[in-house]
Amino acid sequence: MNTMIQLPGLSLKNPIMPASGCFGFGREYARFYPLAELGAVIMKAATGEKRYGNPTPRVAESTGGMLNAIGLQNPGVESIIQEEIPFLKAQQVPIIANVAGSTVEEYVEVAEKISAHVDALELNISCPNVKEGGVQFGMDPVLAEDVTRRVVQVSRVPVYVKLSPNVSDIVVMAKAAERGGASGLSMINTLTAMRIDPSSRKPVLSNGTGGLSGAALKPVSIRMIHQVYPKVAIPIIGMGGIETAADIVEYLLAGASAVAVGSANFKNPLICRELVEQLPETLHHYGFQSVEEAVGGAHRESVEAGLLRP
Amino acid sequence: MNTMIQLPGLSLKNPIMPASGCFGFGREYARFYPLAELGAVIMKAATGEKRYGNPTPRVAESTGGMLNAIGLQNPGVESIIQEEIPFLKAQQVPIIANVAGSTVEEYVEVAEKISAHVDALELNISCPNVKEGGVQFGMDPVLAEDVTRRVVQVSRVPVYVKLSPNVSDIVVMAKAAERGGASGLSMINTLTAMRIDPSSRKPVLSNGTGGLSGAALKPVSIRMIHQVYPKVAIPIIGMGGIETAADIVEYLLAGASAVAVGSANFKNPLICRELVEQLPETLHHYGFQSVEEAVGGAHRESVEAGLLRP
Amino acid sequence: MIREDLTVVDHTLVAEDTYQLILCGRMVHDIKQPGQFVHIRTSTDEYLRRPVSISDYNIDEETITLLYKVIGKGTKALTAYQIGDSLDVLGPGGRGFPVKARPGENVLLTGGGIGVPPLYRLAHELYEKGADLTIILGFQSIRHAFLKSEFQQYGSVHIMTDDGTSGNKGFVTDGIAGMSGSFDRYYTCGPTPMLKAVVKQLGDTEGYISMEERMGCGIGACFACVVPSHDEKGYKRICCDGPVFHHKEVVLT
Amino acid sequence: MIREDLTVVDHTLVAEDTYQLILCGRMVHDIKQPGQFVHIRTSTDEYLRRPVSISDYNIDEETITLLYKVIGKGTKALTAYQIGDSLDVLGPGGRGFPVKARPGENVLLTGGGIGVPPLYRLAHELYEKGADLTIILGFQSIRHAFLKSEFQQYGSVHIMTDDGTSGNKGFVTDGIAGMSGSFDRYYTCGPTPMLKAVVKQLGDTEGYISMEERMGCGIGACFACVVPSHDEKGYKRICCDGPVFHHKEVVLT
Ligand SMILES: Cc1cc2nc3c(=O)[nH]c(=O)nc-3n(C[C@H](O)[C@H](O)[C@H](O)COP(=O)(O)OP(=O)(O)OC[C@H]3O[C@@H](n4cnc5c(N)ncnc54)[C@H](O)[C@@H]3O)c2cc1C
Ligand SMILES: Cc1cc2nc3c(=O)[nH]c(=O)nc-3n(C[C@H](O)[C@H](O)[C@H](O)COP(=O)(O)OP(=O)(O)OC[C@H]3O[C@@H](n4cnc5c(N)ncnc54)[C@H](O)[C@@H]3O)c2cc1C
Ligand SMILES: Cc1cc2nc3c(=O)[nH]c(=O)nc-3n(C[C@H](O)[C@H](O)[C@H](O)COP(=O)(O)O)c2cc1C
Ligand SMILES: Cc1cc2nc3c(=O)[nH]c(=O)nc-3n(C[C@H](O)[C@H](O)[C@H](O)COP(=O)(O)O)c2cc1C
Ligand code: FES
Ligand code: FES
Repeated sequence: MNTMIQLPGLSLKNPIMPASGCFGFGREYARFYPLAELGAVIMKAATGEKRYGNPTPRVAESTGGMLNAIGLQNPGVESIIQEEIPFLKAQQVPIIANVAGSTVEEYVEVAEKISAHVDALELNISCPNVKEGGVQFGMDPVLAEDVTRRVVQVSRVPVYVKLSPNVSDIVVMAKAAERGGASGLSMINTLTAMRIDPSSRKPVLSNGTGGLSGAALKPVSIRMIHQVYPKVAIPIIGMGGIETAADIVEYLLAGASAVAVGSANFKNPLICRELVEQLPETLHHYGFQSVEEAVGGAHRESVEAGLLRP
Repeated sequence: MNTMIQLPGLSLKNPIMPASGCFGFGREYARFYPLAELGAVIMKAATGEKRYGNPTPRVAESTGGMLNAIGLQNPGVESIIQEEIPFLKAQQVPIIANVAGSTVEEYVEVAEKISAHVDALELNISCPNVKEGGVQFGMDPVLAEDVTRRVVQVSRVPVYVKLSPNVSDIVVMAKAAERGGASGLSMINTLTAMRIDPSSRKPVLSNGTGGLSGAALKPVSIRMIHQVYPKVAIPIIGMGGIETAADIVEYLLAGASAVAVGSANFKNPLICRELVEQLPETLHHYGFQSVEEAVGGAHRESVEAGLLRP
Repeated sequence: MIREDLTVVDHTLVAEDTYQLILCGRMVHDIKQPGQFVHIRTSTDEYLRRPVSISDYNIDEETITLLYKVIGKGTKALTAYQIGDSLDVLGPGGRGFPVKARPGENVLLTGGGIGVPPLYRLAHELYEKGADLTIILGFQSIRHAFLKSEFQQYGSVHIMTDDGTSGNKGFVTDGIAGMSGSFDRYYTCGPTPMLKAVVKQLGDTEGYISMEERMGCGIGACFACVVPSHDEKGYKRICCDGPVFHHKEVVLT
Repeated sequence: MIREDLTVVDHTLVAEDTYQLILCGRMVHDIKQPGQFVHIRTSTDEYLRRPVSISDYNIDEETITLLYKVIGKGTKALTAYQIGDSLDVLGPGGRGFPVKARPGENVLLTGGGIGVPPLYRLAHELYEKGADLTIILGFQSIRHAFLKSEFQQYGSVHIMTDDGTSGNKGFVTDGIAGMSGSFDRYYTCGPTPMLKAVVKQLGDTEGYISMEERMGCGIGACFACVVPSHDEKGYKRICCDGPVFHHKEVVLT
């Protein structure tokens, strides 16, 4: 089974990577399995300066998913370049840097610095957990196109724009990123959500709102990727609630060329490795000879959907 | 325990009602318990003419929720007035009519006709499952304000505008409805979503996309109600994934004055009755003397959120 | 129609991936016709119940017999129930087969795969009315076949398998084509493509078909399970107007 | 740190809503210090594991003893595990208490509620090093108290209850205030407000506190569990830099 996939800047031995923010900078998971087994690693967000993030509690559970409001805590781009990237490089795995910021200038600065050390950038214009910057760029197509263009100009590697699901029209945002020069899309970040504790009468997260991730989000993400796929010419990295190899096939069929696994790493720290192992058999089970063959498959089938009873 | 709540046009003995589309016109559930036990009944959507809706399959499951693409099937406003409303009237329960349409004219026509026979209207500008009309009014504040104003003009009873979660800024939509003259808001309808079957390689629903409802949606709905509550002066009917009396308290704390229960009726046809029974004790457990006292509670607590270990 | 916690009194594997589940409770007293179904909550976290036909029942023992095949999550979850466990069931639902037969009438029953179970009680009742039954059952292979010998007490049974490992090789329609003589009436249950083929093949013969569709409420309130119909309303709900329809009532697409 | 399916070898109610759970597996060999914890997947559908301190362990029998209190969904789910069941556990996690004691040193241990368990193994190890232990345990009431007599083998135990139903009425801080003499070192675990009060009360005495916070990964990757610290980095992760900290390392808010 051929699980290789070629994406701008990325030659992946398989389409599976851990999602940004759910895998730190790889050190902790490297104690469980060799990171070289992964298609690539997407690092935790980098900002210009170090950030402490939001007060705790920062995570909560919800039915079929979880909420987080980490708030882009990270040691800052310089420290990531010096302390974290060398470790990841030594693991022999392609690296994608997740770039965040509060202003266009900060995005540009981070992108310029970090792009010299990684294989691709994931431009995070979709973090719902910070007061300024982040998601505002991801909700306005004009801002999104602009920040994408300026980051693409300075980046030495291809840029994947990470879209927010918190929008009325995801296709408009995807096209804005494409016009801005994005080499690919990363879909999707978390959906803004809240839980209130009836005992304390307050939101469970200190930040009030947080981002919903996990299986609950999957049908929203699949819908958005399915909408965007026929409207853009650039590849999509799909994510949201992936837990099984069949989920990955669902993402490929919707139009993703590769996938990222986030919250499921918390359930099972070995999940990415297990999915890498299981994917070939699962693709085979559903009649595919390669990953590539499955990509966008749902757009090509012409038989009517219906109930066929065995 | 005082579970009464007064809303424009509605004097509810308790804040619990079945959500539109999940309870038909009440007949089927009336075989399980007297509808008079409910706060009110929200009827299935009414359109100008009868509609067949979408091809089947129309429902699917997803983690923590379900997808539907019924497509506003209904017998048309005249038939509803003649065949269905008399039955509901005889049950001695306040009636809310859910008004849908493809054009402003259709909304106005349906609202004018049906408002003579019910206690309030729920203006459905948020159905994601029809090709024209429906949700387009719910995604554009100008259209939303306009259709609300015109419906309010002809309606003999208060109008609650049912908002869609598929928007970038729910507050903008809520304010548009308020400006249009809405007496209240109904939040929220389903989130557009999709599932793809890896075996058939096609979307599970014939319509492709469907609306996500159920517990998976709850944190999104709570977030939106929490955002809107301080920004409008009109009451909110909250819904999305309600399954327990504690869920209802969560909705009240976020800012809802009453709630609707949808998909959970499919799990358990007696759910609304059971919630009516359980609510007083649950409110008491969390230290409330009445429903009213809980409404918007999360906006008033000033102690820090945090982890208090017993 | 009631919601009741039924008790599992028996649960056995009867063919590949196919189980017989016997449930006990008061619900049995509400059954009106063969071909009705129950709507089962197979686990607590799912929003949709699973419809399963009543294959047989016993009023005295207050038991209902179901036969189900493991397809996905819900039916898989069902396999975990053990004797003594209780299961949340809504039922009996819908309208079943009208049991019409005069002594000596030739009646055809055809079932495909997991469409076979509801025909079992029907065969019993038609037999008691004196009908001459021809029963054609289609399965994927011998490994998937069940109820074969049980049906034999009520009429002449013909097995068709896709691979010819039991009975004749072919579809139930091939079986029908091989029959001599004509039928006064037929009853059929199976996947929609099979129903279509059978209805076409038997032309104007009075026929009753049992349909299936994904369901929401299972009681007629949500309009998930509709099928286009020839009457003025334009649709039928499989869960309450069906699952059994006269073959001219509905439009098979 | 490994992920392992541990086998339940004992599970008993020891106080109101409080259970002792003994698990068996190879993981025990990786334990380095008292005060480390395990991260438990209490049911299959949850995204977040639950951190529970290791209260005691036995290398020869390969067992780990936990004590947990039922708080919400996860701990409620734990109660369903029976002897012989296997439980998905990640651990041992974090850095525990540094076991520092010279013979004759006066060492204070204070625990509040479900903060008591990790002190148990610590008491054992300090005792073996010859320390003189004063142990103050706070509970809501006598119904919630546990491990009381077990601690007595290692030092002088003082119980404080909120309602005075056992020992003295009051908080652990009232208990500390009532002690004569000073301590060379203290160790404490309990709710943050208690930790704050204890740290304040004991001023410059060398102290180690065990903290808690909602966790995501439990291994240091997600930054869910941070606490502000006085060092240049500005934060510590409770799951891997802690849960035990020197009282001057972190900022208690
Ligand atoms: C009136 C009626 C009677 C039936 N009688 C029987 C019976 O006696 N024995 C038996 O084994 N099966 C019967 N079925 C089919 C049975 O309902 C499905 O096989 C079952 O719902 C599959 O559920 P799942 O979770 O295992 O599969 P999944 O594919 O995981 O189910 C996903 C969703 O699709 C629905 N679904 C999947 N297949 C079908 C189907 N064929 N018909 C309707 N809904 C479906 C499920 O209910 C569920 O909502 C009947 C169906 C209907 C409508
Ligand atoms: C390092 C550490 C050691 C602990 N040791 C023990 C112990 O030995 N015995 C014991 O009974 N409890 C211990 N706890 C607390 C225990 O983790 C919580 O009581 C438990 O997670 C509650 O889960 P729940 O699903 O029952 O409650 P819920 O309130 O339903 O949990 C919701 C979420 O909040 C988290 N959460 C709730 N309370 C706490 C808390 N106090 N600390 C951290 N997360 C929390 C849960 O893990 C879960 O993610 C420890 C916590 C930490 C951080
Ligand atoms: C704890 C946590 C932290 C995250 N941090 C980031 C981040 O720093 N940058 C980013 O682009 N996305 C971040 N995400 C979003 C994930 O990368 C991913 O898009 C989302 O969680 C959906 O995938 P999942 O359902 O598999 O978790 C974070 C998600 C979680 C749960
Ligand atoms: C099968 C189904 C049909 C629905 N039909 C309608 C409808 O006709 N009009 C409407 O405004 N909302 C409709 N809804 C949305 C619900 O009223 C409700 O807003 C939504 O399902 C969220 O609530 P829940 O999570 O409790 O189901 C429908 C939902 C379902 C599941
Ligand atoms: S399943 Fe709801 S109407 Fe048939
Ligand atoms: S829980 Fe993830 S860093 Fe501590």
